Amino acid sequence: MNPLSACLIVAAFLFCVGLAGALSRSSAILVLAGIELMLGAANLNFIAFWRYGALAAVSPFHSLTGIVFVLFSIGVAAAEAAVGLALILAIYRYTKSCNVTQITELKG
Amino acid sequence: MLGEGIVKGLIETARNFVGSYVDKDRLVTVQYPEERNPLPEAARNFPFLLYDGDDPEAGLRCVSCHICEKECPPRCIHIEKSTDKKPDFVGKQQFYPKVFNIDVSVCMSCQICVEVCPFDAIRMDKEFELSTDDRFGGLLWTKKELAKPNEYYQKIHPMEAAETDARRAEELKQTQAKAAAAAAAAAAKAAEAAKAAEAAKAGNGAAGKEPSA
Amino acid sequence: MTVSFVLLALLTLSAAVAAMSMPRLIHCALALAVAFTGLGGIFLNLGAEFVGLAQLLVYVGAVAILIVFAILLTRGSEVSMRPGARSAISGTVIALAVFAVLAHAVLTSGVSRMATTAVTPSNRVQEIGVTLLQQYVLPLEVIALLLTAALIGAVILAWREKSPAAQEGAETR
Amino acid sequence: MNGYFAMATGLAERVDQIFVTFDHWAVTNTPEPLRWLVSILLIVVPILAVFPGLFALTTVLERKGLGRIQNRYGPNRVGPYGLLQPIADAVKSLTKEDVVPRTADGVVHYLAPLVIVSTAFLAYAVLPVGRNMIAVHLDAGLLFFFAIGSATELAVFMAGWSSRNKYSLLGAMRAIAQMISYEVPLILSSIAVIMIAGTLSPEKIVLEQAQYTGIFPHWYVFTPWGFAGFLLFMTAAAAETNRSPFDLPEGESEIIAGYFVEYSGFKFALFFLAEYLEIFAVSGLGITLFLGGWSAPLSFLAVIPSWIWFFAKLLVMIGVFIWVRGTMPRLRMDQLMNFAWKFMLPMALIDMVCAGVWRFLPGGALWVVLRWLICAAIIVVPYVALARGLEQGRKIEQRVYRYAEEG
Repeated sequence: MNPLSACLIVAAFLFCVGLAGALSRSSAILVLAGIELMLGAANLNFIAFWRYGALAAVSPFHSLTGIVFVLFSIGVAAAEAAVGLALILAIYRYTKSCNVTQITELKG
Repeated sequence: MLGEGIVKGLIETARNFVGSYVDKDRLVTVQYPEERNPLPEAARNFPFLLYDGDDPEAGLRCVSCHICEKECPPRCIHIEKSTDKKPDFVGKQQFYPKVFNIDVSVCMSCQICVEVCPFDAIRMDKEFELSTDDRFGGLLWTKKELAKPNEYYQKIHPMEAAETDARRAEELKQTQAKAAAAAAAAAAKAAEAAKAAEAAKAGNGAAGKEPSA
Repeated sequence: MTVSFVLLALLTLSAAVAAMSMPRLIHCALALAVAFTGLGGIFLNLGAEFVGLAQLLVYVGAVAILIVFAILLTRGSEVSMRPGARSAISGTVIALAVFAVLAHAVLTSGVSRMATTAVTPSNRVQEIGVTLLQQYVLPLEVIALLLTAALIGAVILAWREKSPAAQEGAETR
Repeated sequence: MNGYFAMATGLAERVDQIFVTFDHWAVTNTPEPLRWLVSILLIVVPILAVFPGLFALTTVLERKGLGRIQNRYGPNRVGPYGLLQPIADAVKSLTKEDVVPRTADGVVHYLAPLVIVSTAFLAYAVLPVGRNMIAVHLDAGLLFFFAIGSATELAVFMAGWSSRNKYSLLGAMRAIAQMISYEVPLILSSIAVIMIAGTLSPEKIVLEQAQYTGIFPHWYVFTPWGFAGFLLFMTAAAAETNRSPFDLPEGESEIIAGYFVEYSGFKFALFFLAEYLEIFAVSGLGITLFLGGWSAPLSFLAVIPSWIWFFAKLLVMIGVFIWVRGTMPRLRMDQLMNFAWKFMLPMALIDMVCAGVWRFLPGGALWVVLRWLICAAIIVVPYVALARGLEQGRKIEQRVYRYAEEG
């Protein structure tokens, strides 16, 4: 196992931990936290490929693609967290709960 | 304009800062153990016992009447009366306290003992540096620690002491006068008796001059 | 694979597991912050200085705090996780299955046999800035727009009409 | 004559680099397997020794200074001029009982002071305290500083929440709201410097400023945007470190002591230490960004070692903090938020615009004056407008007592 695949395994495990949390926890906030963890795992993949990938030594332009993508991803994750938590607050104010199993109004 | 007040305030505090180094009058703090403000005349905290003369045993004014012990609200005074008697300042034979204890950790400085004492034997002290490392024994004052000369009283409470002294001098004078009168009366009586005896002896009943007091 | 990488990976993964499995929400949030810190540490360990620090700044400084605030503002809705709940078991099973597939894919693909370079590729901050503002200027602007929209959207969503107290809560974020 | 001059400058150079030379000597003279340890220790130990020492000194100076501002003596009993007071304080806090509330969350309660102190120490890693004297050569040093600084918010929250005390929770929430609000102008005002210097590395920012025209240095504080940025930065820094007049999170009269009510003994001392360490760190960053770091204020004063200049500037900044603390009353929460979002944030943005204009205006002979005037106008006009806007609707009215005047 080389460093790259070690990083990828760690990222995969982190992703799965986030996935398990998002699927099994009933608090909406923790679901969001799980999604953040999954995004973090994806970022780790970007960084791993930037660090060890084949493109690393090719050209200065390509060499920074991984980094730049992680930066964008962090920005998107921050925006997602802000809007997601604002949504949770709004829902909480309406239903007095942020348990995802109880918010069933749109159920057919 | 925003910031104007801030600058004004900063200048004011800077002036205080510099001024406190230049002008000693600005610093109102009294550096306590080295320098201390004089206590006001009426300052008081815990009682002490007065004695006249030089001997704290012989001159102690207290006659062990127990009034202060009974009046003391927190009951911090403990007195044991003597069996024998000693003469007080006017020469009358009085009991004296064999034991006189005040627990100043209990005393509440109410001054009631001073108010009720008919013998001007107990007064309030000004001493306030009483800290001790012995929690129980150190603050239980016995007769020896409590007894202080009248001169001390005159020093700490001059006005009060003058008033007390004047009263006691008057009392002394009155007692002496009474004693003198009594003595004179006794002498006159004795003289009269002697005269009568003489007269009886001489058979001459001429009345003598009254002795003046 | 160095010792520091292993330690950081263990820290990150155990904190992540804790964050997803602890009964109290606040503990989850704190463990999540630790996991994010560990992830930032891994980035730093891999030589991505700027990204690692940005990760710390955004995730620990902002997202974790945001989550903590949200937990405190939605108090009383704390639902303790029942370990035997159906969703917990099925979620864990699904996640493990996904992990098995991913691990299998990683280990059998050409990636794990690839020769990796030992030197860290250059990533000076200035170069990142130049790349962002030349090659990726359009995505950057889009991200800026997205963040602005998210900011305004979050404020409007969290705005409580009646009491002015909510206004401050919305503003702080 | 020339020879003497060269010798003097050589000597000054030697003294300036004395710590660097010692460090190098010590590392090269240790056996190979221990080298990494020695080189780490030589970085960590001075930081762990110097700044807490400075903290001890500052506690006395602050109390004495505040005393003098209020026409008091301040501590003057322990040791000469009361200078040994911190030792007495340390002994006291070490021997005090460590009380932990029964309902507190033990682990988090225990970790909070440790986290806050360690993050406060980490921030010093990127502060250049002298020429070639920086712990870690990070290309993104400023980002590191702010990233580490943002971790203190979480530690504050941990302390406030784990104590199970409504005052500490309130204090923590106040602190976090305040820190997040003021982090924005703090970072934005330093972005102006980053734009001009073109780097995130504190070392290079200082090197950029350590040049002289004639005898005058190129400090950023001597430019319109730099001056405004410096004031904004230091104001935001005071708020970021919960320093008076922004010390609402620990307002004694309102919420007792904020998030560390339930801490006693040495843990409380750790909070106290962390607070001062943050003040030093952020002041040091302000010095690095705007006041030329370790560079001498006039070119011929460069014979004095650079680290002396850094610490002299730091002491001046601490003095100013004490002065401000002795002057201003505490703000109200709404005033605090209004100030952050309605004044500091727009001013920081305008400052960035001004820095950009400064950067791209040509630097010819005539343009020097013109550039100055234009940039000053960019700063002053919005300042006046904002100040007027803030003051509007803040007329002092006759207070109406709802309950007190009924009876």
